Amino acid sequence: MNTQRRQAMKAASAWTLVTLVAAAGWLKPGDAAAEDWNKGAFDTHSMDETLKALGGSPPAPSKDIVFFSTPDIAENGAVVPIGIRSSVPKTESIAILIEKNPNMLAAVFDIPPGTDPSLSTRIKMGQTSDVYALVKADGKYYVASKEIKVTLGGCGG
Amino acid sequence: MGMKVGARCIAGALMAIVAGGVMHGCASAPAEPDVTDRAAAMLKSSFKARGQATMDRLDQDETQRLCSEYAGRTLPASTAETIEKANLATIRYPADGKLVGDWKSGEKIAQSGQGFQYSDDPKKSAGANCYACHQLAPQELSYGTIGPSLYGFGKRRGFTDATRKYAWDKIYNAEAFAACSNMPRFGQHHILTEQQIRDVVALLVDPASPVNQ
Amino acid sequence: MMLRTFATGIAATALAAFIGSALAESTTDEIAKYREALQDGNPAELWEARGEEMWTKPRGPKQVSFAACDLGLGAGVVKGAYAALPRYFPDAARVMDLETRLVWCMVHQQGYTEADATKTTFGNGSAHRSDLEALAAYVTSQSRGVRMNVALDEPHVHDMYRLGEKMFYYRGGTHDFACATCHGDDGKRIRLQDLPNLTKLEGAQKAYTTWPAYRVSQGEVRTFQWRLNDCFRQQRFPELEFGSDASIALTAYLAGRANGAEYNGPAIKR
Amino acid sequence: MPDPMKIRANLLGDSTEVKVLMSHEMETGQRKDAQGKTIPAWFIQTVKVTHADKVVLAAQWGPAVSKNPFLSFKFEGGAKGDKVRITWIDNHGDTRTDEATIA
Repeated sequence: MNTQRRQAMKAASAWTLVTLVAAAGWLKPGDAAAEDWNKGAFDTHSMDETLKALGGSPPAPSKDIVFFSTPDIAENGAVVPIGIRSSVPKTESIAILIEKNPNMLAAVFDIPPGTDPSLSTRIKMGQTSDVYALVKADGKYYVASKEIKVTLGGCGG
Repeated sequence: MGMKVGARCIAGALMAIVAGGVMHGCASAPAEPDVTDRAAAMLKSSFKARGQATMDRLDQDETQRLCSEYAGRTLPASTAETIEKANLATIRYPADGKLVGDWKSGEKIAQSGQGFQYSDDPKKSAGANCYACHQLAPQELSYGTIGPSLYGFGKRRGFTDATRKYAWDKIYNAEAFAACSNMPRFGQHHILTEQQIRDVVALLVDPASPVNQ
Repeated sequence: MMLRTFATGIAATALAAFIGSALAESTTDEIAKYREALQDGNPAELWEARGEEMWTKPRGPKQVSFAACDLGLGAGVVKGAYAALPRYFPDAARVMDLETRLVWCMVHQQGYTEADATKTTFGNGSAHRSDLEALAAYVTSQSRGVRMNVALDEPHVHDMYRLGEKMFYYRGGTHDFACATCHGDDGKRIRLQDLPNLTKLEGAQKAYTTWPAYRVSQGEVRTFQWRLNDCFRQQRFPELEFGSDASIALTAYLAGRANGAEYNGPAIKR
Repeated sequence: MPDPMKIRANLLGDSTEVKVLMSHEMETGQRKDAQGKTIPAWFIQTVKVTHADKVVLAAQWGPAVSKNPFLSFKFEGGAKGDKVRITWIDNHGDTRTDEATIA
């Protein structure tokens, strides 16, 4: 696949989600209680849908966001371990996005001061896909991505 | 090539088991008809028919009986010959003589493990599940190693009538070539249809198949 | 994913040969990493907690707890019990594995009918939970670190072991499969899943001592009864009945082969 | 009532490591049952972790979080004997709160 186009798509898709999410007022500072679940953000179904909401500039790719204990290949898509650590100063939140899932957004974590911007959890993946770690820090957005392959099981699944 | 190796290796490994058993003080004396018969009877009283998996599946044919009996021991050459001969005689060919179908359909059949389990829909056609045990198209990373790699099957053997016939025969009844092989007898047991066998043959022998790239 | 990878590969045949050999090795490395990453938190602990509560509370028509249930080391003793099962129980005049013994206690001590006790042997989501799986998760967790010590010199167990060994090599069905077809050789795998060679000490030990297990593919804790049941399904056999003699004979054979190894379940697996 | 969580909170140097397992189906709403009927979505939507009345982590989850969710993170300032309290709420409005003592 064309690498440039791929990179552009990656950045764009993560970015559109940011605008959508930000527009919905979800990643607002101090929203640590998170009592309300943001339906709009979790309802983004496809690349097209998110692309429609495009505007502004994409989040900056950052080497300060790393995946740890996250395998390149998942033996089963139902449970894919994901670890994300951000060393971007003033990290406020970390979101996990899966490009090819029916809904792109898997989870978002608000990180209050005093909490290590590093966490691990497990997510479902319907198929091989890029996974994004989207970080909001000091009001700005940063992103890192990683492809995770999902394999078929034995004995016909 | 490697296809025969599988069965012989298994026989060797089974030998090792008996040795392991002795260490535990639990090896059964060789060939105990009493234990064999009681085990078979116990099996039959411990299962229940479910869906398409009926109780007659526990009834062994002569090949199954012999291969079970000699598991863990060297299969005598004469017994191996008997098994191979009897199975060779079961192989049938299409009336039109056409052995090679469409490799793209063959790839789908090779990927599918559905069929004949009580959990499967008997109305859907069965797969051959080749990738469970063999490497075929190199693009498929998720392949098993119970059988040898078949990548380059046609290319290595030559795109000849003999190769095509061997592929057909082996898929139809692997016991005809390697007594007590681990490979199911896809033709003899009607696991695959005639057309499906053609398609899997194509996956192996068609020069355009990814297996031969 | 398969077809996608496949189609992409066809389009880029130059890449294909490379993918085949080079990636195969890194694939197994990455799968190992995946398994490693799962070890950090095993949801089987949720089953263990539920099972522990069930073990101590009065249950059934007779409102009796498992305090009277003898798993072989005395009434109510759980610690280390699983590592010595299956064993012969004179009160039942039968060799029993953990699950059949739990059912026996439920029927003979707690007053359940056999049908009620075995109503949900294998759970399916929170609406159809299996008490047996939770109880098994708890009891087995209490043998963690204990070496397997099935009494193979006990005549009844010894007989079941030998019958189980025979069954292990019994070929049948439409596909000619026996247990040994997949589990009789070293270093084999089905698709990407490693197949333990259960005929060798090391393989049998590693496999047996990691059941029950939380299966991430199912989101359930599965017991050894389930493991056997589902292997036979894939062997294209009819259905193995829960707690049947054959299931116990095979368990006796495989547990006996694991003797000497440290029990390490419930584990987490694909 | 939902099953209890399994929470571990351990002091490691200056920070407290929290590991939690939750008992939940996390049904996506995309799967079909044997009869071909869609199984409705059922999943945890919000998670809140507090220590000494201060929120140390707040999360919003979609159905792509795995069944029987696992979460691990660290925060500064805990002491042995302190309580860590975790609450989740799912899309049915069911909720569960459990506590663990920092060890």
